Amino acid sequence: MAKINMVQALNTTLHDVMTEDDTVLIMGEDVGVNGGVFRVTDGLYEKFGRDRVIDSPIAEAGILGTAIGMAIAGLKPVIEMQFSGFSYEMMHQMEGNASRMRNRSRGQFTVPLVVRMPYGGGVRALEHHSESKEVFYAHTAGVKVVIPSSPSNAGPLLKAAINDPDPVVFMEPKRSYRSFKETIQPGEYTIGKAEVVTPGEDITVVSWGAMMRDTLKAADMVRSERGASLEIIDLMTISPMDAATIIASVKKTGRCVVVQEAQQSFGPASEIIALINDQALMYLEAPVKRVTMYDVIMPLFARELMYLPSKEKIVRAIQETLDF
Amino acid sequence: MAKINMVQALNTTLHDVMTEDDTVLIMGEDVGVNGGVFRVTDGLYEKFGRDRVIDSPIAEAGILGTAIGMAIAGLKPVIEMQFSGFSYEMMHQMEGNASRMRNRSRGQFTVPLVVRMPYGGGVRALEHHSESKEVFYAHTAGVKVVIPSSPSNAGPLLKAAINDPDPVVFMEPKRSYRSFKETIQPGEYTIGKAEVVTPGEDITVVSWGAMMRDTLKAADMVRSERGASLEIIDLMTISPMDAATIIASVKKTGRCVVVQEAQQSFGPASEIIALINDQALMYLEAPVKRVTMYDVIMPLFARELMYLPSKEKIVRAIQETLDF
Amino acid sequence: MPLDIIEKFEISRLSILDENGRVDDALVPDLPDDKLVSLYEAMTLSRMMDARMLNLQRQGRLGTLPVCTGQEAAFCPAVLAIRDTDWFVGSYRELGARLMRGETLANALMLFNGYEEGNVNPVNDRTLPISIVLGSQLPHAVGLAYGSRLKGEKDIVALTIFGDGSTSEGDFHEGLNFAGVLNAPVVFLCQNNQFAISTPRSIQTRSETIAQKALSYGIHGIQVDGNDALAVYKATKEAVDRARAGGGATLIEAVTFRMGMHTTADDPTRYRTDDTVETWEKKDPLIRFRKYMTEKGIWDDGKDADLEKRIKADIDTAVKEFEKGVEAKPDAPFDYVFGTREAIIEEQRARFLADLEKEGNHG
Amino acid sequence: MPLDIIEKFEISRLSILDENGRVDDALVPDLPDDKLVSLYEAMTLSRMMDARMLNLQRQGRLGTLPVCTGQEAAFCPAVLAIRDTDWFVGSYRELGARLMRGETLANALMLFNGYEEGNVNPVNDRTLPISIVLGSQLPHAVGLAYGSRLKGEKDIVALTIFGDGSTSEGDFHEGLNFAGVLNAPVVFLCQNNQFAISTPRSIQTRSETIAQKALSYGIHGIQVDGNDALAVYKATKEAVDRARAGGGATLIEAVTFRMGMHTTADDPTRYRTDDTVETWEKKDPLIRFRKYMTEKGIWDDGKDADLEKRIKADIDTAVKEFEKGVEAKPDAPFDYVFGTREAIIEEQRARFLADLEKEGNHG
Ligand SMILES: Cc1ncc(C[n+]2csc(CCOP(=O)(O)OP(=O)(O)O)c2C)c(N)n1
Ligand SMILES: Cc1ncc(C[n+]2csc(CCOP(=O)(O)OP(=O)(O)O)c2C)c(N)n1
Ligand SMILES: [Mg+2]
Ligand SMILES: [Mg+2]
Repeated sequence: MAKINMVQALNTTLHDVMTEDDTVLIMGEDVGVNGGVFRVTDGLYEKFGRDRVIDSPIAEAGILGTAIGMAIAGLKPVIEMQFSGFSYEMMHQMEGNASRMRNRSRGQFTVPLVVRMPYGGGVRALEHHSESKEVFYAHTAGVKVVIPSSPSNAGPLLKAAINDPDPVVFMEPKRSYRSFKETIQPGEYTIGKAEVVTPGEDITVVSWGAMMRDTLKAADMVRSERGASLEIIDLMTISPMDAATIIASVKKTGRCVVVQEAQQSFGPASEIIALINDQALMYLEAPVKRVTMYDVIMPLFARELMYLPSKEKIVRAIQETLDF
Repeated sequence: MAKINMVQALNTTLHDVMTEDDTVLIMGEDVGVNGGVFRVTDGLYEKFGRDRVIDSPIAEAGILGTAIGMAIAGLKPVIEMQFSGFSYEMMHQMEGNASRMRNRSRGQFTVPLVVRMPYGGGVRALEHHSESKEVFYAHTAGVKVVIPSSPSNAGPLLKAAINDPDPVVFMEPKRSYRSFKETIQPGEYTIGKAEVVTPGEDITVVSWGAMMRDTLKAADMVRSERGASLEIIDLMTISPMDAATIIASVKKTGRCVVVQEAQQSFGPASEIIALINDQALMYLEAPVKRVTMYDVIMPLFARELMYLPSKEKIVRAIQETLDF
Repeated sequence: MPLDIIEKFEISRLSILDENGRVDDALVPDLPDDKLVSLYEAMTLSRMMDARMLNLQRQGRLGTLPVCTGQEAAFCPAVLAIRDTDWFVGSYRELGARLMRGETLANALMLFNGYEEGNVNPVNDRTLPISIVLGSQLPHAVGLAYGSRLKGEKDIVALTIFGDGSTSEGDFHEGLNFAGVLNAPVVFLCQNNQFAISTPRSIQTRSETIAQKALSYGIHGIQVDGNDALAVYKATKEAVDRARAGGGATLIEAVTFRMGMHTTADDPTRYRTDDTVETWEKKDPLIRFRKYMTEKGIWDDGKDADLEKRIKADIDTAVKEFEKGVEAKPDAPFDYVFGTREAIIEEQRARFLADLEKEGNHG
Repeated sequence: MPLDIIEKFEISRLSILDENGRVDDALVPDLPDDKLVSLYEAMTLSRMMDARMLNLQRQGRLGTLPVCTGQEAAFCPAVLAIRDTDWFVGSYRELGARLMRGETLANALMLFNGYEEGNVNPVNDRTLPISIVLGSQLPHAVGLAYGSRLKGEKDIVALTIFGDGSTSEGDFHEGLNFAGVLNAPVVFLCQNNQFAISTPRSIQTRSETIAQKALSYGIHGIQVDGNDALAVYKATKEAVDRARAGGGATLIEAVTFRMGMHTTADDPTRYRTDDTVETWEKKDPLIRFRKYMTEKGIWDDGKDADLEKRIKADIDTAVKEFEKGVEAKPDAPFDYVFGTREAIIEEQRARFLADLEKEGNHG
């Protein structure tokens, strides 16, 4: 089977799902004729027409707000925020309505929709095009937050998100869109389940999204350098978080490093540490180490690589935690 | 000196600051003629006129966006979000502009403004009027998040926020607006500093906002029940967080409980636990306990008190942590 | 290449029934007598239930409450102009409209006593719960209308209601613009009751009318006397029929007045004078409609007395039922976070229930 | 009480200089020859720098870049109509306007090479950095204009520029509404270049013009030929003078065309045809303005050649300077999070610098 990149995986999945299920609908800025600025929705407009693939006005709250209505009417909208940095415009529709309609109506109305958004740095972009704010959505009860890391898991996770009964924020690490290809490994991917990518005994390393690549490379380096046995976990669902998988691993290894692209403070790593504190503190042989972006405004591309977690930083964090 | 409640403290401070500094300006929904729905801005319109006390259209992003311009022009806008639950409408102006202008312009333009917003539950309000989402702003680099807990600290903290060179989200625990009065204790309150309210040896209890009241009551109960020595910390600034004060205390006591009104996952308590993990893990004699709201949509008032942290829950958390 | 006029626009105002019950025969919509009567009954029920709930609130038996007395003609006739299968997307100040859509009196009481359960409409599943985030329900209406069409229900429309102040929100702009470009069958009904809490219409926006805001979106716009039930019905019916026929969306500005407080937490004396209120008392929508029906010979004081008696009895029954209290499941909030069972939620539910045992119900 | 027409509106379109360089004498603004020349020079500089930057980007020496060739007449004359002490609140597609405000060529290059330092205008402190969050700068302009007034600078106005697609954002609506109710001295200049990336104006909004959106806010609105420098100047000048005099805000729709790609990441062939582009080539704003000046006898091919030579030299110098690279402080981002020194930031800075030592600069 041919190797494909993440964009192709997502695009194929959308083609398949829209063919199977005619309640699925695409809406967003430049998702139609243009196929999306990253081409994730390429070819859908031609195949499914303008009624199901809608080039919307530039209005993020309008896009989500309208999609909420469509979802209540029985459709499954898959909307795109052109970049996650322009998704804050719809925060009030997400926190105020999408996340609450099921609770507000005691289940009479539900909002099964997917909000796709490319996020994260490392692509030499302009301001607002490189942030990682998954916490905004993860801290919103009633919303699920899913982040794929590879061509193999991107498709199945997107499909699961589309078939999920709840609003799902599906954040796509744009840095991984085309940076590598895979022959798709058929795998079971469920929302709410993290994946133990490689089992190990000495230390647990948790990451997600674009950081998985550097994490895996760093892990290889540490393995070859000192023959340590590392357990690598791909979180994949940020919320609701799969505490069980993380806790089981940390109870086994007693050491943990979390690699997060978001700024340090109030990031997902803090929640992971809090869960470990709750359920596995006494198993810890070293503090859990966070490798993160700093609490600064994400720098423009001339400086961004100095600020993003790097392979080297991850290696050092793992070494230090092993040596603690 | 007469006892006053938090609303009076805030109102007096605004009167004083606007008298001293004619660059201070008030803007928001119903803040003028009506004096604000909680009367925090009462009397300002009459005293300072409609040019400096602006009854705005209902448009939260417009309010912050316009205030950003005013701040760049050299004013110090103190804007009000009528309820924090309607502040998400301006999230994009906060994350996209207010927090970034200093960095974007390399200091050429700055945005010294205060966004006041009543927040939190316990006042039998309608939907959207009882949430605690301080994390949204705390996870935004370039923004400071301040939360007073009493008539005594509300005034000085608001004044500090107004004189601060950066955008400050000033979240007012509406449950504490009128629930108790104090003769104002003159005290030094600086943004970025937590306060050790009562020093102690056996356990550290950290809280902020409306939860401080129940925390202090709970502490008294535990003290009288078992004569334990509790160190109570009022965080006051959520971001940038005063790690030093918390860490020093936990190193001393070895035990910690954090009381947070926000939902459990991805809340400020998680960040506090992460900081303790980073800097004081080996001093911990028990897991840090979180007392929080659950990861549900904040219930309407018939159920809200069952869901908010209660005196009883806090007492149990302290007892369990002491007994661990 | 001079300075050319390239566009011309006009905004009209419709009023049919004046304060003295006189009508413009040329404009009177053809509504059968029984419809006129049921409309009057609906408006009266709204008025009486509003008063009763206010009363209960003042006794501390309900929480913060919005009141809608004086605005009945702005919303009740609009519901008469749509079908049960159409979407109703309201705000929070159209009690009578919700009751016409099948909401029970008991539900209304339950909701304002702090139970989400009160939001569930027992008979109509195309009536959305009250919406409090101003303007945010407008795009929902657009999506509902578009969505039903795409699902093959070609003749469904959506009616959404909101206030004058809500027109300042970005969501108003984005919602109406989407309706325009999607040619969505939506009727946007603005209750311009002159105030947004304390903020008068005059400083909410500088446009002369709300209706003219339709011009920004290439949709239809009209202003109507919002205390004139016949005008509101006619304007809404025309907009609904046009939308159903594929003619696109309409913005209707119904000019009315909030006779009471914004909510029970509000003190209107802080921002408006008694004589303003008095001038509007003369414009009362029920009085003029009753006069009209009496003129027409289909109504009289006897019927009126009977109606009030009947409604009072219904409300009394509902209040009694309400006062029995609800069998509310304490942990219901955990049931409605997600449509799937999630470990982290169930773990918290267990902790919640254990805590409840220990502490007993705080509610 | 009939169906009364209560409001009438008109929208006009201004054009003065046609594609062949002929003008409507009645409408020609009185600009001294030297101003006409400097305007032409500014538009030419914009055009040539735009081309050079695109060229550098294609060589991988700049990052993602928006281009503005073809739109020079929509923004350069507007800057000519305001004062250095007025506020300029732009977007990202008005290079020539920024250069007129004193931005250096080197800065422009630095910014698009990924350095925030390029945003600092060395001579004018009332020119805001480029704004990328669509529509979000409009309320800023309102606040700046209102703020300067309140601070006692009674004759300051603000000019803000944005695109046709940005008018769909809630911030457009809220910004213009605030300008209306605050009677703020702001000129809202919309560059309607027919596309928002791939989205044509026709499906961005259903209104016939962008100009008519002014009617929603009780402010002035006018459409102008955006490739006609004289019309844009005249319309802006009138709006600026009116705003300065306390007459409130104006929305100007400048109808123009983006000759190039949206940004260097965009492929316009996916969504528009060559002949559309060709019809607009005939409308080129520089050609017609040069014809006009030549007609007037204040310009000729010699002058044109000299100008191009001079500009090319300036750009070459700037590029050389740029290629020396910047002395950029790696930890600068830590300097601009807050205006105060915060322990948590300084602790992270120390860690950052230590890491940098170990790894060396990734940039
Ligand atoms: C987005 C948002 N901002 C603020 C509020 C607070 N609020 C509730 S009602 C109200 C006034 C609404 O006025 P209007 O739209 O005219 O409706 P009315 O209450 O007059 O029926 C305000 C400001 C809110 N509910 N939602
Ligand atoms: C709030 C927001 N949403 C989306 C984007 C992504 N984006 C950048 S430019 C653009 C098109 C803007 O079109 P228009 O306003 O017409 O300006 P133009 O680029 O044509 O000059 C979009 C959608 C953004 N920058 N900001
Ligand atoms: Mg109103
Ligand atoms: Mg455009």
